[in-house]
Amino acid sequence: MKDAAQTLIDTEDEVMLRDAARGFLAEASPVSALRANRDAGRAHDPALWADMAQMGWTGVLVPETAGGADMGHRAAGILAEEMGRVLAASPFLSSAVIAATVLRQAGPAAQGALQTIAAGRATYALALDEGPKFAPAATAMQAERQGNTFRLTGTKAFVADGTTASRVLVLARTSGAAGDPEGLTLFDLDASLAGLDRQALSTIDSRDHARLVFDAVAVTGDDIIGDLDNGLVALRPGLQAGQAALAAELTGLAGGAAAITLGYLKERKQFDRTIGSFQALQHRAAHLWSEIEVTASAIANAGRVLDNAPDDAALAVSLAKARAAQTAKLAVSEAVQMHGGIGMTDAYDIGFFIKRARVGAEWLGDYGYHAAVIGAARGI
Amino acid sequence: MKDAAQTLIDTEDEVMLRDAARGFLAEASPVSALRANRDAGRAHDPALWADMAQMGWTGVLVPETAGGADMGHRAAGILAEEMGRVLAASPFLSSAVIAATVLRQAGPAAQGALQTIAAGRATYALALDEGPKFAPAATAMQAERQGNTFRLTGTKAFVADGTTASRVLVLARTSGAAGDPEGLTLFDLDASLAGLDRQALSTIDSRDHARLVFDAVAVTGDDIIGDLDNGLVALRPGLQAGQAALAAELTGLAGGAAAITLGYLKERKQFDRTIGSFQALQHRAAHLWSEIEVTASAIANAGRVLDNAPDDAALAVSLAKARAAQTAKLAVSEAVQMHGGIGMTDAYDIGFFIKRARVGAEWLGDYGYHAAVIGAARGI
Amino acid sequence: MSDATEALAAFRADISAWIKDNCPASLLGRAFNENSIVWGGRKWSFANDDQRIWLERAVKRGLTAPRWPVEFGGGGLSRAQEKIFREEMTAAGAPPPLQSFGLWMLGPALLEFGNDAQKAEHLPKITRGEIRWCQGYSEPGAGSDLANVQTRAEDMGDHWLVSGQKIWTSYADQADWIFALVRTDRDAPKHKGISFMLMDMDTPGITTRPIRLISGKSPFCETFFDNVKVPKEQLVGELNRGWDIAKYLLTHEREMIGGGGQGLLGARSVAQIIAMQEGELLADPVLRAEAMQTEVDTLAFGLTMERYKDQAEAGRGVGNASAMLKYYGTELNKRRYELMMATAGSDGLEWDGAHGGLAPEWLRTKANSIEGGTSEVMLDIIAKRVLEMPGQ
Amino acid sequence: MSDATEALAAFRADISAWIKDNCPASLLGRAFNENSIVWGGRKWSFANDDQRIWLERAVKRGLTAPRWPVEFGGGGLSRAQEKIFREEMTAAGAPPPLQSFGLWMLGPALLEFGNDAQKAEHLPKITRGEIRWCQGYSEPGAGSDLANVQTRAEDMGDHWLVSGQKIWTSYADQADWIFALVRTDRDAPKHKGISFMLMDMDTPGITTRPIRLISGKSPFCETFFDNVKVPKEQLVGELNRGWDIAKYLLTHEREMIGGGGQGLLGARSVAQIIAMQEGELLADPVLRAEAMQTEVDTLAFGLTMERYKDQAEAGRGVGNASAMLKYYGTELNKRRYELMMATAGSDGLEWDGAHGGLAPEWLRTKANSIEGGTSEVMLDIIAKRVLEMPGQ
Repeated sequence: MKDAAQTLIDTEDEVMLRDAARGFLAEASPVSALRANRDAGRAHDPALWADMAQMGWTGVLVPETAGGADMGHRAAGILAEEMGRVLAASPFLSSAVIAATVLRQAGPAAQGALQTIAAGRATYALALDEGPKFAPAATAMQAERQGNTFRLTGTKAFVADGTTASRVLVLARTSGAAGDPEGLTLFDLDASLAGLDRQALSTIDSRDHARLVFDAVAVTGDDIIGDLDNGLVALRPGLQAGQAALAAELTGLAGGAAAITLGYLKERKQFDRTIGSFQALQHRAAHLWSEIEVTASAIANAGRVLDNAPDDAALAVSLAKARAAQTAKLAVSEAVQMHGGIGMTDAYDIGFFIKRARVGAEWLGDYGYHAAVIGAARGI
Repeated sequence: MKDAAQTLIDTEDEVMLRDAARGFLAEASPVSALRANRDAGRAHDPALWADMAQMGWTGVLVPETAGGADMGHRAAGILAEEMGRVLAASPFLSSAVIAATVLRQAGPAAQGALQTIAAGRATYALALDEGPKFAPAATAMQAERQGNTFRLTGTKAFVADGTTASRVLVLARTSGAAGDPEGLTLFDLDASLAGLDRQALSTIDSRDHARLVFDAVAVTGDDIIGDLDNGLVALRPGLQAGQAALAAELTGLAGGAAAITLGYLKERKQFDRTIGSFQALQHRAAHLWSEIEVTASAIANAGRVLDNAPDDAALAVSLAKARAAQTAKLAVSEAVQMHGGIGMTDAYDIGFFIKRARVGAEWLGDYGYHAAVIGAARGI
Repeated sequence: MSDATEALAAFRADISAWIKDNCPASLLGRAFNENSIVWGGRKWSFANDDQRIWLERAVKRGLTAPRWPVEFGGGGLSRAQEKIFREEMTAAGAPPPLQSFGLWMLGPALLEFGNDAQKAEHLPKITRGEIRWCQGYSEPGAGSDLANVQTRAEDMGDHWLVSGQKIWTSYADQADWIFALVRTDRDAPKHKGISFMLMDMDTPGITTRPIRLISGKSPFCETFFDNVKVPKEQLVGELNRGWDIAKYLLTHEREMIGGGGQGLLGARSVAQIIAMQEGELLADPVLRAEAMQTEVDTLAFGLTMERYKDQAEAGRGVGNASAMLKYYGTELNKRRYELMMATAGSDGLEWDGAHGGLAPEWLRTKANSIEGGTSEVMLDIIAKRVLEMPGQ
Repeated sequence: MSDATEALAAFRADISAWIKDNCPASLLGRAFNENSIVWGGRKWSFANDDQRIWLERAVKRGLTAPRWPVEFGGGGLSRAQEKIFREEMTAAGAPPPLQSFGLWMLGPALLEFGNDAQKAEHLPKITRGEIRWCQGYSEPGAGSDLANVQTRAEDMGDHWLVSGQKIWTSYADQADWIFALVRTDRDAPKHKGISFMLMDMDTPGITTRPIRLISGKSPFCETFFDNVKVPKEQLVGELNRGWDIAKYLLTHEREMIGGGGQGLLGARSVAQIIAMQEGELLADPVLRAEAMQTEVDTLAFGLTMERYKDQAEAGRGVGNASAMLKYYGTELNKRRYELMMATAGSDGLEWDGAHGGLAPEWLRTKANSIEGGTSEVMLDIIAKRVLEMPGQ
């Protein structure tokens, strides 16, 4: 018999983790919390983040030696999925997934940073994209070298958690030209450094996104993660972990939107019938459920592959992100249409799902980006 | 008030033409005629072609001076649409549309050829594609020149009406290399010339398609249509006319398949209900009808533009062909699924629609080819 | 040239000259949108003097309602003349002097169902832009089932007493009067106990509150009726036959769509967004294929609107097939905006980013296939009335 | 290592050695398809001697029906042992020694519903490959409504008299016996008057005729019953309770899908077809995008089959969710073949062209979403039983 952690179904531990997460989030971070955050002009609730640290979620990918719970990528995906269901906003992906994965590859020097992440004392942002589309190799930002000092100059266009993070991972060019996947270097720097201007963006999902403008921000060789000129290699595991977790979030989001919609269809009456009894809507709901089921398999698989064979995860991760972006889009479209007018009102929750789905579809690579990765791997 | 021939609706003459064509074809060439042809191993029925000649359809695009009816491209499209509804098989597109359009541009020398087309005495085939996809510029077949003689050598992979036609229009290379849109020359030759081997293909639509193998087939400069090395220019009007008429045929086919299916839905009972009363099927039938309506507009437009502004017809023609291929595909998919098992049996007619739709989708450029033409024209 | 044709040519020359002479130059060739539109009414203030002048001159010649009878302030034009007028307005780049639900909806209803007193009272105020109307059909919880009217009007002898709630009353907060469906017989079958009623929004007991949409602010309101006293003469048509008027207006609305379908597709084009992005974007075959496919369908749909318009102008009605335009056009528009958002990438994720209001426009399109009859209702109409498929 | 685990390891070593020793080398690692499959039965002739030898050896050890009781020629294996046996067969590249509807369908039904005499009579002949069975469920005009059984069996005292017609009886022309649903009570409600009956195809009055499909020849037949005398003891289970058996088998069938879903996707891959074409084909962004999208969905669906299999193997049933596999897998397969045909271009339009039987395979996929429960029935099952949406 295969060990359950080798299969695509949840292990007993994972079932418990999922149940616990769902229970906690329903209480601590229902969709109304996102609304409250938005209305208060707050990207996320620090108290929620503190609770997550308490429960070990911030350290889900941090080794136990650094105070983490080291539960692995499948577990991180389960947490992200449950957060997606209720649109819980936090720096989980940026900090606990992307940064933690990057830093744990970085050897003993990064132990301290990992400890602060696990403890919830530091949060990270990843400053990568400079244009409107995810394209790491297109990075043009200059890191001009003078001895052991590097001066970063340029603009990062779209940085998730960019205004609230205490630290920033920045990919900058130390050699080569934009488009060249070599010649990039990854820096880990304090977000309050002189010369770094963080401009909050008013994004549709009401979360923290920023434009980061670097004006000769000075860092040193000690701030480099991985090797000089080889930053994409240092970043890749973190990117893949982030993509897989974001895919899980989107799948949870799709499931959450579908569940709300199904509830509405069963309750709402029109033309003297429960609208959920109309066969055309039934077939569409059944189709949506099927798409979510199929995507859930890709999510589980991405988590397993990241845990068991991380060097071969590219295909699995891109499959998860591509399917999740597409499924979430279908789920929110059907959700608003099946709700009718009420779904269009700000007073109702469905709008929040549509907005987050759109942001999640773009961040860390859109459908076409990941489909192309798969196409290339499969000879298409 | 606009002249009706400037609008996208049928003129009074066109309404009459359509009614007459539908009446005639229902009688002379119902789908059972295609079945009979197939079972007899016959690509089309010469008697039907003689009747079409009698009614002036063979000369629909031939000038009156050459014995034609000169009704124009919109009229040709209406005839093709009605033929598509019942899957009437004939060399109409190859001869009366493509060849007639090519030859009427060719000046006085082609009067005789046009007369034989209008009279139904000659039928033409267009020998163009050498690979599996429509790509005129990719033509590689050599026309080796010796004085006023050209020797054609090479293979045309997929020639509609290739075994039964009495004459063949052949595009061959007189200079340049495959991929170059220049350097091609169009020849009009007798199909029984020495060195021309016509191999019948057993295609799914049970019509006449052939592989034409040329082994140093000798023609002369008198057989050139248009100018030497400029064959694509001579061919283009004929191609566009053929594409528009094939698009019309496919739209008629979609309408025919949809009508048979709608009739079935209204009559067939299952689970003690008429299956046409199931809302999921109603919505799909309504959606299909909508797609056919939208495509019908593109068909009407292509005919009008070819009649009124033939030099600017590229976009309109590609729009018609792209939409028609897609709509026919949807129509036949829905048709077979909504019929259930019976639609899968050879004894039932729907299978013929599926097969012809597939051939029509490929011939003269598939969806992607024409969508790319539109994309290029529209800055995409 | 026939006499009729000659007369129309003369009319064209005349009206063209009139537009040129009367429409202030500052208004010509300007973008026509929510900001430049003139709605009129008691609460209205013009954005500039030229708008006021243009309205006054148009009113004088009856051109705010070209085909209405002259006695009510209309222009008394024939269908052919009206068409020429619109063509010349477009050619000159002149904006409509006045737009309103009074002109589009209530006027036609009163002309068909109103009594002489009602016509005399209300139509001139509409054509002059003095009174702005809003529409009170939908109710919370009714959705597509418009006949599910719960707002009730009780006969109190010398007046009606109206209580209930309407939703999606566009611009109710800026309107002067409302025309609404109210239930006047609670025991009759759903469609048989409804009446069509006019109410002054200033009547005590009427309050209104704007609705915020997922895309932000909106013209939609909720409107509440709390024991509103309505004079008897403000009921239009026969008692309990208001559904006939509602149906007439719904058909009228769809035929307006069928006769042109303006507004079914948003103003932005896919190519426009693509042009604003880096060239390399198009290297993504999925996005590129979707852009091509969407353009194919957009062009074909545009031709379909044209074909239906041709058909309507040829005097052959479009009828229930116009449900297809509503269905197809709104679904296509949603697809187009999804594609634009995908093309814009992170630039499109801000409320007011590099592409201006793209994000709220995109969110707003989600309502296209809901308002004015959902896509599902349109498909039902096509299935039942066009394809004559059997009931369940 | 626990005792149980140790015992399984020993079993694995044993069965692996047995396969190696007994399966003729000529059969190892060969393509397994319609041409190499062994169906057995009175009319069967082996393609070669090794097939016969392999079947005889497997029968001797009870491995044509690994989990059936030993007394009926089964192997008496546990679920875990059977799984190991299948794994080792796959590892060795050994083909199944025998396949049949008797093993897949009738056997499980008899084990559950048959009496002792029926089991003793029929099961050993199935395990030995002596009798080949076909299934008689569908009738012309019934379609998805399987309970709409018109073929009737009249009680003639000492025998049944069966008249009617079945359709889609796969391989009926090569089968020895048929198990069929027949109506034994015409007055009872639709589902309550059906019985499950076994008939020898050689009985006078039974005739069969192959059905030609749009894709060409097919294993499907029409089977006619004209006053067929059937011995009383050939009714299985209770009179008029045949629907229970039919439902049991339908669920069994779907769970087989859920437990592996073999055959839901055809053998060809999109990349395979693309590789056969010119490289420039991929320059078409529409085709390229569709190929990518189809590959994305194919991979994700493959993982879903794997996940459901994991779930089934963990002892948690898949239940009605298996309707999703049927729906999604067959619709996806149709899409894949449409794409392959588009990729193949005119090379794919011949009955037997450059891609071999691609065209008939493509046409055959159209039935995937019809046979074994239509996509519409699967969506109904998901809506009603998984999502628990209300009835109409």
